[in-house]
Amino acid sequence: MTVHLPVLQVVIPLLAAPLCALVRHGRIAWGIALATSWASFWIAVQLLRRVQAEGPISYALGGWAAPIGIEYRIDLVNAFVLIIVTAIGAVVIPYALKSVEQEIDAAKIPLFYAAFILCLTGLLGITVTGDVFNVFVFLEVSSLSAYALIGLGQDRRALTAAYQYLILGSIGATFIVIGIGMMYVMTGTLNMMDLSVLLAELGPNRTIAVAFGFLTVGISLKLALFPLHSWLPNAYTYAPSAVTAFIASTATKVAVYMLLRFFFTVFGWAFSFDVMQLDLVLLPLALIAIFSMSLVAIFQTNVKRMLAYSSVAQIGYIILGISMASVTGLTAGILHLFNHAMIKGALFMVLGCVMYRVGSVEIEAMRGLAKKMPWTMAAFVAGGFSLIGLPFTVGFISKWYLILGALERDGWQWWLVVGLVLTTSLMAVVYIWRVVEAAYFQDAPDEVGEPIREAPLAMLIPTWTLILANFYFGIDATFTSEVAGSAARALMGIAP
Amino acid sequence: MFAVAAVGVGIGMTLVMIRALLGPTLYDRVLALNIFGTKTVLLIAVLGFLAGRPEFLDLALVYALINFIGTIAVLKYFEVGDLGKASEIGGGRS
Amino acid sequence: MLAVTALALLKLRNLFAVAMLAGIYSLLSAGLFTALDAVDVAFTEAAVGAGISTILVLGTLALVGHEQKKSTRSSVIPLLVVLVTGSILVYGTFDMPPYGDPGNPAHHHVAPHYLEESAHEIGIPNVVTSVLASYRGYDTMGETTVIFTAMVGVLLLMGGVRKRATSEMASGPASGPSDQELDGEPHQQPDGEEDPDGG
Amino acid sequence: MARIVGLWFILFAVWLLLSGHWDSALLVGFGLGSCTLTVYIASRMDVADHEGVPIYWIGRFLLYLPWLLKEILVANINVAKVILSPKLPISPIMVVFRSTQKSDLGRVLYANSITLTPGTITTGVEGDQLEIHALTRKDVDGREEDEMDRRVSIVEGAS
Amino acid sequence: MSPEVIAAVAVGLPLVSAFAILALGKWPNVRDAVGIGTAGVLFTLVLRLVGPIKDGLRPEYPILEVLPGVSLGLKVEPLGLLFALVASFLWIVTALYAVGYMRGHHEKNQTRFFAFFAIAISAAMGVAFSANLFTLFAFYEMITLCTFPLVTHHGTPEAKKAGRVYLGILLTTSIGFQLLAIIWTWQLAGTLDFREGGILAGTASNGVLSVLLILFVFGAGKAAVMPFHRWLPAAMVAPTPVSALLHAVAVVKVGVFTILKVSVYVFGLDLLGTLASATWLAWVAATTIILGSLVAFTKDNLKARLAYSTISQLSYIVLGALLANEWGIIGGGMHIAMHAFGKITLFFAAGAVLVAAHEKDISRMGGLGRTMPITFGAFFIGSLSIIGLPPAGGAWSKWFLGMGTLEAGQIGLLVVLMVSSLLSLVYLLEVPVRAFFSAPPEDAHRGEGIHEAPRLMLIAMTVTALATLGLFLNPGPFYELMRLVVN
Amino acid sequence: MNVLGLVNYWAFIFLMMVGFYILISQGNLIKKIVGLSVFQTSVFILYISMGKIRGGTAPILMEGDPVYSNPLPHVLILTAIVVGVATTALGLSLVVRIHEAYGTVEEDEIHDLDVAEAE
Amino acid sequence: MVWDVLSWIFILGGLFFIVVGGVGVLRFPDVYTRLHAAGMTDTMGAGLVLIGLSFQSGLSFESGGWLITVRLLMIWAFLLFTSPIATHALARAALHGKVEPIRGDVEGGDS
Amino acid sequence: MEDNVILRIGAKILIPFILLFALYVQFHGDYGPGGGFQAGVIFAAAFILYALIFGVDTAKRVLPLRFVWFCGALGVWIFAGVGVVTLVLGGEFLNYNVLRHDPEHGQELGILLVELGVFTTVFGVMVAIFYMFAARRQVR
Repeated sequence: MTVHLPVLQVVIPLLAAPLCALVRHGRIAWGIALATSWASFWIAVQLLRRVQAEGPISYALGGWAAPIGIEYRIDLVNAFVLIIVTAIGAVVIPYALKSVEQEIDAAKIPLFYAAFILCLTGLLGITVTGDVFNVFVFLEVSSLSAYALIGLGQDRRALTAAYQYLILGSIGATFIVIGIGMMYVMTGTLNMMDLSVLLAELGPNRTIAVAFGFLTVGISLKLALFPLHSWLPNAYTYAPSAVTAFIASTATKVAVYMLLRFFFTVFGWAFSFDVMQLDLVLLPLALIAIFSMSLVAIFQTNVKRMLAYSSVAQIGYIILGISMASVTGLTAGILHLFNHAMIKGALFMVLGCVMYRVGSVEIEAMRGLAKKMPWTMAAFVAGGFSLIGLPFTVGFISKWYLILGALERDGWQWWLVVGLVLTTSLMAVVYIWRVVEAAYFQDAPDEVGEPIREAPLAMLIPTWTLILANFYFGIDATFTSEVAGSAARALMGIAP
Repeated sequence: MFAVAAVGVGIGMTLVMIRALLGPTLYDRVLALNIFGTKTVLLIAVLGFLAGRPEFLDLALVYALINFIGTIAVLKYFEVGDLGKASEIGGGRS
Repeated sequence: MLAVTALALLKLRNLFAVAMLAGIYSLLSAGLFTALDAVDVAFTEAAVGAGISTILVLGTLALVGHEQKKSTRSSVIPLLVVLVTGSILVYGTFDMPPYGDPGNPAHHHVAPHYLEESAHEIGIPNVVTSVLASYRGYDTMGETTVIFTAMVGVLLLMGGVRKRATSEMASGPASGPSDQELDGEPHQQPDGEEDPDGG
Repeated sequence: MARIVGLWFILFAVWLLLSGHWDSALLVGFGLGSCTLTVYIASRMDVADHEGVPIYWIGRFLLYLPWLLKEILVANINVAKVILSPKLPISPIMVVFRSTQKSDLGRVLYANSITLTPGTITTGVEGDQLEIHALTRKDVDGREEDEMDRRVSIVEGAS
Repeated sequence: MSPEVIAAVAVGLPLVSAFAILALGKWPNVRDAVGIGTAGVLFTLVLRLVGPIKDGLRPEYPILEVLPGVSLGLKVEPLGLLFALVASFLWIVTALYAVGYMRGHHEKNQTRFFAFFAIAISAAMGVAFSANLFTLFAFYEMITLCTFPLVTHHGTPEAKKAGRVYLGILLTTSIGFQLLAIIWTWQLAGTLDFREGGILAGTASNGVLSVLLILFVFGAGKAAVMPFHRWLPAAMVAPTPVSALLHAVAVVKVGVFTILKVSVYVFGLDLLGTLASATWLAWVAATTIILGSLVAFTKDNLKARLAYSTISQLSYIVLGALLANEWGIIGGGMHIAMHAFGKITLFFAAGAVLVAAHEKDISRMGGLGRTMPITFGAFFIGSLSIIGLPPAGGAWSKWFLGMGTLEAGQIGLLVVLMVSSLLSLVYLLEVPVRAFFSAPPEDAHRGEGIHEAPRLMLIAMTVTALATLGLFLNPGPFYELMRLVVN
Repeated sequence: MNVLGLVNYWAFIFLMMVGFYILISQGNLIKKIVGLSVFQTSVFILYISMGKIRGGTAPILMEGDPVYSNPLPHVLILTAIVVGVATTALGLSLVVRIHEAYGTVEEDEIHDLDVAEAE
Repeated sequence: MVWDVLSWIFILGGLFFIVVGGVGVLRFPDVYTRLHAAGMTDTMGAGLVLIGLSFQSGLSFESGGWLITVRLLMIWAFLLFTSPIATHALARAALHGKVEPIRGDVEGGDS
Repeated sequence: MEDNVILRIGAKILIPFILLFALYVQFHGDYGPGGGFQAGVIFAAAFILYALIFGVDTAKRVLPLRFVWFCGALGVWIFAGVGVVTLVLGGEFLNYNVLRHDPEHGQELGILLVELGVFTTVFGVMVAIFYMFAARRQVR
């Protein structure tokens, strides 16, 4: 059966989702979702080990060889992304139990988990596939479920947020379809490996250039690259806590993966950066994103929204790494994929805990919370350290590689990059510290009703799992950095 | 010769199209949509012959069908402002 | 004709008329699909675009009213975006193989395999079906999942289901659905939409 | 029960006509299954009653049809004349008829026949009252309608 | 225990004791006993390292590899050992003092306070024994973060504001400059290990390395080189033991220690001497020395005056490092110790005044010397050390620093040192003079309530004051360690 | 030189852009959805036109040796249409919910309401 | 050949009705009268074209041509069946929507 | 709307034929245009027509929401289930060749089954979505 692991990775959640939708009790659905997510994680680990041992895995779906049928192709890059997605899934689902029971109508909980699992399915599907159109199909699976999940938030603005996301996401998807169509018309294939060969043979071509542009814009919409990020803050802010934790740490990551896949595998490094001069576009955007969004984050009063803006900035870091177009830069980007997933997953889970007990994530409402929810707030501080990029946290590792990548390049603009990365780390200090101060050094508002207690263990344990992962992979980053490094080399076409 | 037929149907479609654009009432547009559906059925049938593919006729049948259901839905919408209610047609709204 | 419809869609402010024209647009494009040999696509577009979509839009209109208010927003920026996008696309077509050209590379790489081999590999005449269900069957599974996802999404957003099932038993056919079918959350605001009846 | 069986056979005939693959046992088998399923759903929906499956009328209806087609042709030509005449000589009018059919089904057949002949449209059916919109006054002078009423009543027969 | 293990234990032990303190929060006596006991054990452990180091051993204790080529590790070398000795010894004293102070002052959250206190020492040990820049940076940041709750201990708006300044400047400089410098070093040299003779020589042009040096010097924000000194006076809102810890032991010394260590082991004295920016920075340090002294003059609040004094004194050490010659390094290294002992005495005394007489302002201390002779006596001795007058230890370090300036041919800097010493003479000695010889202020209601501070505080003060004197008589151990550094 | 062969594409691109314009310029949520479907439909037409071969016929195998149009775009578009309708359904259900929550489906008014609530 | 000619007569006749129906839809003054014109297209227009085509099917497709004829007739039957229902529905909807039918003699259309 | 005799009787007569036609499209997808998706939509359209004329509640008695919901899920299972069966039988996922001894028949069977899956899902989903829209009241 191990031969079939690539497809089982997607099919197991896909089979579980209808089951979730049909059961009548939230807890049963949760159990199914839990089993599914852990199974997925296990498979992802197996896959990564196999890829490390044996090199890329190819799996022909339906038994049809590559360009004829759809191929699943797993190399280090997507094996790594699979780990990220499934790991977050495996942590968020145990966490979701309590939070969802509070935030979602009991009758809808089975459907909620179905949508959740579908979202997971879609993300995994995007990640493993080696076929460009298949990417689109699974992109829609994940997006549609994400729209619905976001729309479930308690605030009515969740609905408008979901709607906005739907419109922009659909525009993005349609752009991707246009891009795929143009590539298809020039080559006649949809398989990524095949495309990369044929596109290279084709040479410079205006149609391909436009296809490239449309894919870039489409995917950028999905990954909320500045200035196409307008859907993200609202969506993250108003979605149910567990959904925010999951989507914030996976959906945009997978979109970045798509970007990598298209830039490096399909179009090839040379085309993307030499012909299209992609770095000239991405670099300024990434820099503006990093700076302006960090600045905006400072002035938010809703902590979820603050972190959402911070996410846009962090995506800027990832794109910055990619736009360096060097092994180090790419390593930084891929590493930050992983690291940011850990950081934001953990932080949003903390906010979920706060939401669960306090009912609000406004800074005002978090005053004096450290006394009442010490473990939760400690987790926030720890996650905040990671976001700032202090040593022994994953955030530090990312910053390390990013700055290293920038230092390797010549030119004044790279000094700007270095300066900006450092400056924005400090801006992260500012916005994290606003929360910390409120929680630790301000008196709690007068309580009405039941006193606020520490979040339930069912939520704390997953949260702390991620926090500890933040530290573990910050202290011993050899594993992640080696995987990311070889993945980067593989993408750049340099033999590891 | 089938091409002539297709063009003829096309002319008819254009005329109806103008009506759809002019309005003036909503019902004129619904009417236009309805006729349009019928003409599409014909057009597809003719196109099928033009291409020498009889399979197209299934398509025509589907069109006729869907078109009908669409019109009924429109009526229902006007009738009760709601697609779900079991309504009473003669008695006006309750 | 498609263009006229599309432009009219842009101008019309009566959403009901928009729905009707969208239906016409769909019918026209389905006709075009037929002319372009895409029978299966035309079939689907007919069933979906003219049928389901129109009914869904009507269902929505029934719930929200059908007059669009005048918008004060500037239309310069969207126009600019559209013009830029359009010109980029047009630019992109310059290296595209001409329309209908049999020499188009797309027709020589994978597609011939389908056309030539499916007869004995799959054994059914409709190549679209063989590609859909077998060669690219996995895509179709994804597609099935997408619609399933849509159902889950709509069910999540539009209704709580268990209570509805019980009210189903209770309410007779003539009384219509009880108003207290679970709607997810209490209705918050009265609203000032006019009667949905047209005039 | 007879209606159910009748419906089944009608459906199966339609299936065979649509399918054309009579040699494929598989498809015919599917046909059998499909018809059965359809009939099951129809009976569940309660649409396979005397109104939904008027099997006893078929014979008489087939006799009525040619006459109806002739009427349609004539009416079409009349309306075409109206449309093409430059003055557009129309005088729209709404009138109410009383029909003589005994059953709803009969009245529906009558009403639809009226609608099918251009120049007249049934706009409402209330009991045995038919509300009719006519393009010109002479379209509803009564003669043809009476004839049609009579013939439809024959189709309705004694069932 | 082998030296390697001792080094590791020295870092780990306070950390463990921090958790023990947290766990024992309900039993204050046991808790404080654990704290003081740990301090004692730690000092003996560090003391046991002196022998091996003098024998030429350089024990290394790799912990783990964080990134390929970037690892966390400990390595004991003379400079670090010197710092560790000072820090661990003063921790004992500070711990004693703090117990007295906290109890005498009835502070809240004592458990939290002592726990973070212990973590800070652990981090200071880590910095002292760091084997490479990454380890140093990691522990450096750890100190910043774990002293933050100490600074904002009172939780008042004022304390929070000070905390913001504290954190803001320290993180800005460390992340903004130091981290950048470290990554840059890695990029240039391919390693971050501290090696004798430095690792940067020949890796880049002098211009680039000059910039790098600037980054390192300003990056060590804890060294309070102007214009990054604002945090230090701000942090004066903290309880006095914290100020003692910040200004004498952990925080500021970590800053200057970093600069020393970078100068010696990353740049190497030979390379450093050729860098244009070294001279330039030396003058920045000199400016800081003078300005710090001048500002100290204007402060009436005793702790603020001491803070500016510290700013001034720290730059002595920075200056010593940047002179890039043996005497400068030796003087700088010894000044770490000398200043630590002197300044901690001063702070202890200031705290004692606060606890016993509730006075902060110098102008209101007239006459206190009569009721609190031990306190002000200790203050006097500490002042002598800071000024650099015999019979206090500070004389030695200033002497060596002066030699350094001469060797570097920078007479101007020597003048700066002299002027500064004169200034400090005035602003420091004003306090005991006023206390012993002035009349109390008129509005002061000094009844019988005023007497000497709690005994633990007095003991601590006395010990450090005596140590200061002792160091004048026998500066040998520190001198020998510093000799090992420059050879 | 091959401009004539491209005119078709341009026509479809024009349609796409009209749909796109509706989508991004209109403030009415329902109309946006309609615009989206027009946009998508036009993209589908573009796709299908890429698969067309002059003189070709529908890719349903028959006797003789005719030229068939490329079936692959058809398959892709079938999937895309389905995806499109799924999106439409979900979007419309969101619109209904938004109307229930806000009492309007105009973007501007919703914005005003949100701002009013925030204050 | 005879069939061919006959089929073309039918088809052209059907086209005639379709176009005239279209003109009628344009010329008639209100929605009710336009319904009459619409009815023309549905019944005669479509019918004649479909019958015409069904004559062709016997010619165009050797085998199973009659099945196609049947199918065409089914389409027509379907149209004949649904057309009055749809027309009726529309008229009712318009009445329900308070669109007053124009009565009496009317000269010209308003188009 | 069932009070309207014309519509009621029209619908009663039409619906069986629509259903049959949908099934025809389903099973002849191999030979002509059509297939699971189109058939599912048409099949659903018949129910939608029924619901339009006789009311959603009547329609729900014939076809409960829970049932169409189940159909939506069932179809996905059928499709993916075929894939899993092929896995178990030793082929790749969705490699129908292994379903029967003879690849061609295997393909035929496989396609039939997956089309059935698509049909079931589409039918269920469309009806379910329609129910959702239709059963809601306008908020006033």
